[in-house]
Amino acid sequence: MNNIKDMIARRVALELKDGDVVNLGIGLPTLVANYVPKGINVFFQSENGLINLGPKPEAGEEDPDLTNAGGQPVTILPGGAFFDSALSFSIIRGHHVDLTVLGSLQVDEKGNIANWIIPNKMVPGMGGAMDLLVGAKKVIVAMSHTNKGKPKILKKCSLPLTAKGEVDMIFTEMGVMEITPYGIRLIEINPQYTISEIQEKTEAELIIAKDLKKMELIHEI
Amino acid sequence: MNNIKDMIARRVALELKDGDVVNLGIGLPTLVANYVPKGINVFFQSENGLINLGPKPEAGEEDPDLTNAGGQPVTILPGGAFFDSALSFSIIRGHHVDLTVLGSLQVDEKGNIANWIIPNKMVPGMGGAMDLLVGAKKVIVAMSHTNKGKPKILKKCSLPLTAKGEVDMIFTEMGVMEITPYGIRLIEINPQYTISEIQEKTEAELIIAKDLKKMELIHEI
Amino acid sequence: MKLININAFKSFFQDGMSIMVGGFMVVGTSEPLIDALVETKVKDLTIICNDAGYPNKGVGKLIENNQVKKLIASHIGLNPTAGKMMANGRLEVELIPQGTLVERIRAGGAGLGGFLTPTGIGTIVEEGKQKMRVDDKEYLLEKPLKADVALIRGSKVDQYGNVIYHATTRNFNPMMAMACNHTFVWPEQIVDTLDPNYIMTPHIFVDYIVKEND
Amino acid sequence: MKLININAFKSFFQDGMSIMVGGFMVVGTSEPLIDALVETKVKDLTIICNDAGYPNKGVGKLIENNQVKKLIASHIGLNPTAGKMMANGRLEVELIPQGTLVERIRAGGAGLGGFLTPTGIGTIVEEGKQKMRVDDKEYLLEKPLKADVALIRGSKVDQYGNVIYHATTRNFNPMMAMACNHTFVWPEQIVDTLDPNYIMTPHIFVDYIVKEND
Repeated sequence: MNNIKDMIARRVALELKDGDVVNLGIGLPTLVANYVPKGINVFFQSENGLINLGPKPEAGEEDPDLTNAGGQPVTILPGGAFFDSALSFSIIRGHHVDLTVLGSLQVDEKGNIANWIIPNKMVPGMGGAMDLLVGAKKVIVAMSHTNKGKPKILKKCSLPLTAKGEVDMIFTEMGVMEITPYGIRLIEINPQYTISEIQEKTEAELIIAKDLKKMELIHEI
Repeated sequence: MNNIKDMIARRVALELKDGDVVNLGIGLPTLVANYVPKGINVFFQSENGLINLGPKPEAGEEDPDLTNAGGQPVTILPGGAFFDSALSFSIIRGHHVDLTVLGSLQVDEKGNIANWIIPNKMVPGMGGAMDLLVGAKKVIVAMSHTNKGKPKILKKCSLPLTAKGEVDMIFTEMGVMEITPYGIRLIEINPQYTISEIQEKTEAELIIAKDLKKMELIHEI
Repeated sequence: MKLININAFKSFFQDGMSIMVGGFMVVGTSEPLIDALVETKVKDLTIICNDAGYPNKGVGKLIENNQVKKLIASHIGLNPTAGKMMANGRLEVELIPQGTLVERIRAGGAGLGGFLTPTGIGTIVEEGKQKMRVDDKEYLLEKPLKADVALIRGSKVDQYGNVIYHATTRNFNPMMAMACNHTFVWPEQIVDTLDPNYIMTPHIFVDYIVKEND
Repeated sequence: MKLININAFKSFFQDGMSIMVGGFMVVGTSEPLIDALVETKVKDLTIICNDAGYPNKGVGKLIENNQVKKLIASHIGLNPTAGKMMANGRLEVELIPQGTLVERIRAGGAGLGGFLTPTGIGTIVEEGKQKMRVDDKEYLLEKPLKADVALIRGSKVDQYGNVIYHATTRNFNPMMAMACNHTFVWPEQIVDTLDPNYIMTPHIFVDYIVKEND
């Protein structure tokens, strides 16, 4: 695997269950589609209005009318369907999306997430993220563990929230964590790091799972 | 014209304006479609999910999948469209219907209407009537002036209301009335009746229009 | 694969379930699924449907067969049996304006907590509901409606469970498919694939495609 | 007949109008209508669109040309000009969650007084909004959104004004067509008739079909 993003995406892909409806955020989360495990059939939804999102088209085969939520040319797989934004967000808010994977600026120990605005600096807007966070049955944050060495997993988010208490799991290059009522529990660790190294890069106090596992990084596709 | 219902329907049809989206209730109002004036093009909507409702199909040409809101076989005219009930009622409640014509049990001088229930006797349900009454830009009641001699145009409806203050005009075999903030104004009279005969069959006190006209009954189709 | 037969379909039902049935005066109602439900003899059902059908058609069959405890509908006028059973207390009927009914089902499927509508203001539909004034107009707060099961009739259904409805059979079907935990579709025709542009109910809302027993 | 040309289209606009523009990252946005609007030089517009487009594409052109007073959108991330103009106070931007935005537009077209959504609870989206608790869950009351004009892009439009959208060009277009006083559609292709089963925006929502000047 050629970099951290791919590594994280590979591990997240192991969370996919057969038949899942999945919405992947822009950036790192998009890479998860490249690593769907063998024998697992999932349906990718794109909030701009399609289900059964396929890979990028071959060069020269692009249809300007057919893109993903980032405006990039995509394909639609057999069995797919197009729909309008009202139905697309009915799917999202009506709990018909089993899993969403999103990047983030900050996550905290209450499962709060901040990923849509840095006041007076970067104001891209929330797009569909707030809807996905409250609507998806399971929310995974997939991101680098720190931002230039500064922790992104906090006791309390300092940036304006995208949603309150909606994050279920966090996947970084250092490990896999789940949000529990008692705080953030480290359940898998990348053997390249020690627990104390991870804690050092994490503002929130980590609960270490009794059965802490080695992070599963590689699987056959 | 062969009976009172047809006569009323003929007169109501004169209210149609070119380009109107029109929803006709079951019974007498349905007959209005037979008398659309020459040169006027209107679009009939049926709340079960179509626009450009056409006439009954020829015998043997019925499609069991294509009916009106009464469950009767109909046709769709060129330019028509089918849609689901959510869109159908978005059309109705979103003020996209220019005119609805409904029958009624009672109407009163405040424009209240009661036509969906006679407690302990007849409980057919309101169907789409409540939505049509609040949603249509113009509401016309088309009905016989009395029920077995008993007034249906009242000071105050005694039956449970279908909608409050939504009726704009009333068409009966005796005349044409409009609801005003001051009460019910008789604006056209069927010359077969005198004003006092009409008032006698009307519980609400009628305001007689200064320019009271003869009810226009006949027009070319 | 989502394909099951009528026998498997029948084994799914239990007394007391809530069931949404697509169709408008039985147009767009799947009679084979209703017939199968009659055969199960499950009872105390809550049926949500635009209307009561006719005595021997659509949900009317379930009412005749005393399987329905409560009917939630916009009208029952063409089913005199339903009217009689309501009058003598053998059938509970909740009447809801048609637009409000379909919008409540949509809200159930779309994850909304409710919506504000002027329909029913000044009528007995107001009873027990919160009234709200927004920008100087009065509205009723109507809540979402969901159910255990949806019975859908598709004119064309592909192998993935995507559905297209023909003519006026669409009516309540697409919204009900979204608002229930388990959605069964009866296909009038099964096809290999459908044009993704024209699909009216995407496959993710369909749990089972039901076909005749072999 | 609803067919007008670009010149007639341009004569319709005035300073200060509110305009909904279909499209998602300019996919499904009608560039010819935007170009015509740029030529009119009307200003102080309120633009309602999913996003800010790109600096030289979609509603981004109107922003670059200083014609927009206020933008209501769900994100502006791919248009740095919009971000800069927002920062230095030359463009008012109201950011709304995408699902809430499209649902507010739908509510505007559907005659609803608003709806309850959990989206935005616990965030600054709450500010100034009524919070309601229904069946033990918290919701925000979101109000309908309407506008003077909708600019729609149809992939296939028939002579009556019925519209079919291809692939992901549908997005906000159908809801916007319903929520505005005057809806203009730019047809990528004009056809004589369309199958009534597959029409996505019925003709009653389309006021004008716009074509090139002769």
